Amino acid sequence: MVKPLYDNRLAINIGGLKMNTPVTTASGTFGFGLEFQDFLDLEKVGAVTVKGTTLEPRSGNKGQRAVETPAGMLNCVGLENPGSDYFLQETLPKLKKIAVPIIVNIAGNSPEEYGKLAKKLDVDGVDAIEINISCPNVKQGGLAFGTCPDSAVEVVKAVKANTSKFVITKLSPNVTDIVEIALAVENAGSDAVSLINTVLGMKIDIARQQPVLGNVMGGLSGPAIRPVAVRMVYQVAQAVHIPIIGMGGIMCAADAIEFFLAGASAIAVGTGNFSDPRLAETISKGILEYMDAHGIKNIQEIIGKALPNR
Amino acid sequence: MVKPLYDNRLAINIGGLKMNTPVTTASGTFGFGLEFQDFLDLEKVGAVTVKGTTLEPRSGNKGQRAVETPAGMLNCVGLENPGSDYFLQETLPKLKKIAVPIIVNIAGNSPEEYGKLAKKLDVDGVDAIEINISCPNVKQGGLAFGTCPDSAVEVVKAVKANTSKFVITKLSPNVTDIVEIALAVENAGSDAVSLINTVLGMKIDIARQQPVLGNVMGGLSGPAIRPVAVRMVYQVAQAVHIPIIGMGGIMCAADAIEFFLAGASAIAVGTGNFSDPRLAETISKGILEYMDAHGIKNIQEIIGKALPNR
Amino acid sequence: MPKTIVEAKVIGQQILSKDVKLIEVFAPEIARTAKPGQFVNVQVSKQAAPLLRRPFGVAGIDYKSGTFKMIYRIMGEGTQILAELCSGDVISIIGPLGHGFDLTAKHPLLVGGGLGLAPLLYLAQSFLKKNIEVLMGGRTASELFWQDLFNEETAAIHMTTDDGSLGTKGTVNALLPQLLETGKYDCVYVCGPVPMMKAVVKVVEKAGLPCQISLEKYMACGFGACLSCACGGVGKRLKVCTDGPVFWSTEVKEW
Amino acid sequence: MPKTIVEAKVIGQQILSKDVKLIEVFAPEIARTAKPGQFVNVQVSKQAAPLLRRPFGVAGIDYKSGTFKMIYRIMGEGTQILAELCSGDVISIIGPLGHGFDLTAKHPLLVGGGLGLAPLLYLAQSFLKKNIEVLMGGRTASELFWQDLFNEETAAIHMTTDDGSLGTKGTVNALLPQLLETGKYDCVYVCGPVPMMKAVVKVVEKAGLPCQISLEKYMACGFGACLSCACGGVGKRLKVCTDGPVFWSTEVKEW
Ligand SMILES: Cc1cc2nc3c(=O)[nH]c(=O)nc-3n(C[C@H](O)[C@H](O)[C@H](O)COP(=O)(O)OP(=O)(O)OC[C@H]3O[C@@H](n4cnc5c(N)ncnc54)[C@H](O)[C@@H]3O)c2cc1C
Ligand SMILES: Cc1cc2nc3c(=O)[nH]c(=O)nc-3n(C[C@H](O)[C@H](O)[C@H](O)COP(=O)(O)OP(=O)(O)OC[C@H]3O[C@@H](n4cnc5c(N)ncnc54)[C@H](O)[C@@H]3O)c2cc1C
Ligand SMILES: Cc1cc2nc3c(=O)[nH]c(=O)nc-3n(C[C@H](O)[C@H](O)[C@H](O)COP(=O)(O)O)c2cc1C
Ligand SMILES: Cc1cc2nc3c(=O)[nH]c(=O)nc-3n(C[C@H](O)[C@H](O)[C@H](O)COP(=O)(O)O)c2cc1C
Ligand code: FES
Ligand code: FES
Repeated sequence: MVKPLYDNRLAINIGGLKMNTPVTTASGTFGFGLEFQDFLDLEKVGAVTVKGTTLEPRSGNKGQRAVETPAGMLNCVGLENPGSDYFLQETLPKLKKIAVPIIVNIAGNSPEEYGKLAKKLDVDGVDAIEINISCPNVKQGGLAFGTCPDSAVEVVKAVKANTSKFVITKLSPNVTDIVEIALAVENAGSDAVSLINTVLGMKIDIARQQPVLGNVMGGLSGPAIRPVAVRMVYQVAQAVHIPIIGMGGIMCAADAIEFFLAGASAIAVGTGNFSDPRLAETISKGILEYMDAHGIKNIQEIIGKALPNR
Repeated sequence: MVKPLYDNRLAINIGGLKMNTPVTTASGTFGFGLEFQDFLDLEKVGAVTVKGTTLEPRSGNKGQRAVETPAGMLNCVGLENPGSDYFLQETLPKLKKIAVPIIVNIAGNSPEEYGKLAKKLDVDGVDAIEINISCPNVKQGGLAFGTCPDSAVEVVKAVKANTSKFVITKLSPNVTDIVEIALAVENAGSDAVSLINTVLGMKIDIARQQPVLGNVMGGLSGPAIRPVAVRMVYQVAQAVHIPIIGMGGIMCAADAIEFFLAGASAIAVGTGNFSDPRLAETISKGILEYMDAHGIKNIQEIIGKALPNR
Repeated sequence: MPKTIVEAKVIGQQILSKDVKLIEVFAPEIARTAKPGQFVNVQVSKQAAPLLRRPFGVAGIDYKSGTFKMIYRIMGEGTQILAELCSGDVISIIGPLGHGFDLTAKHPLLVGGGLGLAPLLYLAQSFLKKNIEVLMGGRTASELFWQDLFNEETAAIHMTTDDGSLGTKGTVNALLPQLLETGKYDCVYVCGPVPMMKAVVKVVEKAGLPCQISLEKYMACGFGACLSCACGGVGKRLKVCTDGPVFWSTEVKEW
Repeated sequence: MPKTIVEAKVIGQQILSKDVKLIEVFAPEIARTAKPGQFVNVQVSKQAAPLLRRPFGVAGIDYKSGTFKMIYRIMGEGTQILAELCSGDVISIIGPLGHGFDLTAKHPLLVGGGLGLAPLLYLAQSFLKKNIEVLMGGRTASELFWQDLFNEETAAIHMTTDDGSLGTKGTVNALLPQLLETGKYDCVYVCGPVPMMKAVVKVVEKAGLPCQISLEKYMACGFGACLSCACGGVGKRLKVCTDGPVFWSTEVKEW
């Protein structure tokens, strides 16, 4: 149960998923939420999206896993997570105590595995499933599912067939035409799309003359990719009819507002959490200030306002 | 005729195109070279790649054409240029006086137009043609040619059939698989590839609630995209056998060296020229210092050194 | 007058109003060559962000000491960083850039609003005090702190404010026609927001006087390399950074 | 001991060697709760680049004045910006982070090299001076400026240098076995480059003494959210930032 906060002007309901504020947190950048309790009131976050979860535990990639780049960072964590059993037994009970929607980000090696995982997570306390078909840091599956409409559709169908929850499909920016993939997953029954996941990149250590990251390539996130993310939200918003959760380099309320204007119904704070773990809360407040200054009564008023013919 | 500089340790010959240093300038960021004469000695640049040239004059896009983003910038200049006749009559004679290879970047609306332009430019004083099939800022052609292997091949064939010059094909990063395009243009006879062109992005003005750029979307360049550029050079270098000219966010010698290690035989300085118009020259000096510190006798020694199995 | 890149030492800063500051820097190469109307491009950070330089008009020079002044409004990140610089700090500046004002007028009238008054201040310095007058417009009295700066350089200061709190109520055009009717002036120089400049040019051209305008377009390079500042001229394309920023009102078609 | 984000005021900086500085900041919330071995995460810039905070060990606290110290080497962009801060400047710091050293030892030996000596300095502060000894290694004499800092806190300082310019010639392991043979110590704490720590752990474990190590991994968050610092522990995965940075040598498998 979610008690209203932020004087209701930020409250949104995206296809049944109700949130006090459209400011959520991006998977893999907010741990399981609990790591942030010293810094902010979790109930002031729209929804907590937890770290990518897989059927079995995964220990992720070896070697250096992160490195800073200009206005961004690369990571190749590689979906390290304690697996779905641990999540259900140890983590979920703790998360249930927080009155905020929980979105579980899932990844698998085959459509069947995604389906199996969705079924397992179809339990009380989980409010939505976010299908990660766009992780650049795992060898099998991952990004591959997200760059081809047909395989994306297969994964979405497998998940939808196995869950009663709200299903969000997370799209990869590493494609020629993100609109094509968005339309495909909408047709396959996805209830929403979230974008963007990280952009594939790499850095080379010129002293060692070798790639910096243990996994050679990694996912680029942070403000550096924000223009790409805004562009993709703007493109997808003109094509699909399901809600969009926008993310990519959001560091302040002004950045978040760009995504709303581009057509996102909600946004997620990712890498920004590392620089300022209170950021999600600060952004909600900043959005309210912007609404005051511009005479906006409800956040809905600005969603998609920068799109052509609006 | 090019007289040797930089004690020859930086001299390269990529498939017949000889340069004193592998540090060139990126099209559209160095004007016609002449704008930089107050700042540096043009003969200390490996090659000057001029602004994208089209058959007829173009006035480019209306409205705001550039805007800064975190560690980068967006532009939608839209290939403004005085056209090929003006270039041949007015600009080329001036460029001929500079003893440095001239690469002419060309763009067209159809393979036939690219061919026609290539034929017109098959004159003394032009050392190479760079085919721009990746401009995100024009409505017809531009990016479209660069995102589909078949149309890229058509353009390359049309150019090759009409020129005796060294032909470089400039690749777009806005694709799912850049290796596929690189292999296609290699097969079509391209003598080299250059990458990356700008990444499609956009910015929204939250005060006006409208896109900042006159053309809505623009091309993202600068340090923000460097990790993407290095990754793509690293991927393409493992697939093709023709030389690679690497570019994207190079701001100092260390950045340039990342591209050599990733497999580029030459590099180009782009947006960095705006922050420091002397940059191309400074980078050559910095590379020599790195070579001294690491006991490298010739730049060839480090090309591709970070690639697997080298 | 070649363009140079200098490492300029900050001499000092002065607060002119809530969000406007004056900065003086030591850069003899620029101070000794910059003409009124020219501008410089300032690197505000050595980090990757902010990436681009920020352009500012030259607001005055001191030939002897080799220093020059810029007057700037704190708008965003770049000017905020600039505002925090202290005497002794060093910043990289490219200049002088662009073409300046025509200086052949005998009895010029300078018309400006907002930060457009900054380059006009240096322009005023370059004429004989007794021959030059300025007309400045602002929203309210506090925006016209400029009078103290122009007092020393001009024979007369005419003022308008939107709210009538100082000088004539209205825009500069509430006063301009009657000033022009005196027949005193042989050239008008205008710099300010685009709508103001357009309105002024209309009146001046109607009065049959020559008029120079100083344009501002978003600039990525400032020295002619990127074409982000291009605009349509009469019979040819213009780059504001190299062909301007100062133009005759009849030279530019689309601005 | 909740983690907090504080806007800390710089009290002052001190140059310790060519590229090492000591910075003292006023941050009572952190100074009054940080244990030896814990670290803080410092924001070096408000701009988009450098983006991430930089982690530093707490090198000493002053409970009364509410200040604490960090000792850092200028490595790159972030530490360069840090080095340019002046007294009065304000920086955002998150802390205290991670778990500190075990403080139950009676006769500890501290073994350190390079900047690993920074957290050991605060650890030394926390034991009785007469009971504690330190063994420090460096490439050459000038790297062991640390002796002045440890003099006040420890009963004895043992030194090694690779070139023999100060103390025993060789690495710390050239001296460690004979120190351990004395049987004086009941626990060894080591912090420094990984190869050094691995070598020390081997000798200490062989001597049958408990050993604590302090690990350094590239950290994007520092508080357990990103998994960039994860490593393999015995029977479970560990995060260096929250489960460490201090571990018993027997707890970590892959480092
Ligand atoms: C030739 C020229 C002369 C100028 N002279 C002055 C002057 O004397 N005094 C003064 O206060 N301002 C002047 N400006 C405007 C000044 O350059 C901008 O206010 C400044 O760059 C804002 O930087 P920022 O980082 O604080 O703001 P940002 O956050 O970057 O932007 C704030 C606003 O400033 C505009 N702006 C930002 N960068 C530029 C740029 N490179 N070129 C043009 N506009 C930009 C943006 O479009 C935006 O509307 C001049 C501009 C030009 C083109
Ligand atoms: C828990 C912990 C405690 C530390 N304590 C100290 C200390 O007390 N004194 C000290 O001088 N240094 C300490 N370091 C190392 C210090 O964080 C880095 O030297 C610093 O971040 C370099 O920043 P830079 O921008 O100057 O260099 P960069 O140019 O960013 O990098 C230079 C080098 O530092 C490493 N580095 C950069 N950022 C980080 C990071 N976020 N985490 C780990 N390594 C990084 C890079 O891998 C690179 O090899 C500690 C690191 C950790 C993880
Ligand atoms: C360290 C790290 C780990 C991430 N892990 C995941 C993940 O497990 N699943 C997922 O869908 N996205 C993951 N992401 C991507 C983010 O959720 C987000 O889509 C991306 O970082 C862009 O947003 P940002 O620029 O605000 O960080 C991760 C990102 C980072 C930086
Ligand atoms: C203002 C601007 C104009 C450009 N014009 C062209 C062009 O005409 N033709 C072309 O092939 N690339 C053009 N580019 C792309 C650059 O040549 C280069 O590929 C890209 O900017 C990446 O390099 P950088 O990050 O170093 O700028 C342009 C880039 C900028 C910033
Ligand atoms: S600002 Fe680059 S050409 Fe004018
Ligand atoms: S640094 Fe982020 S989890 Fe340890």
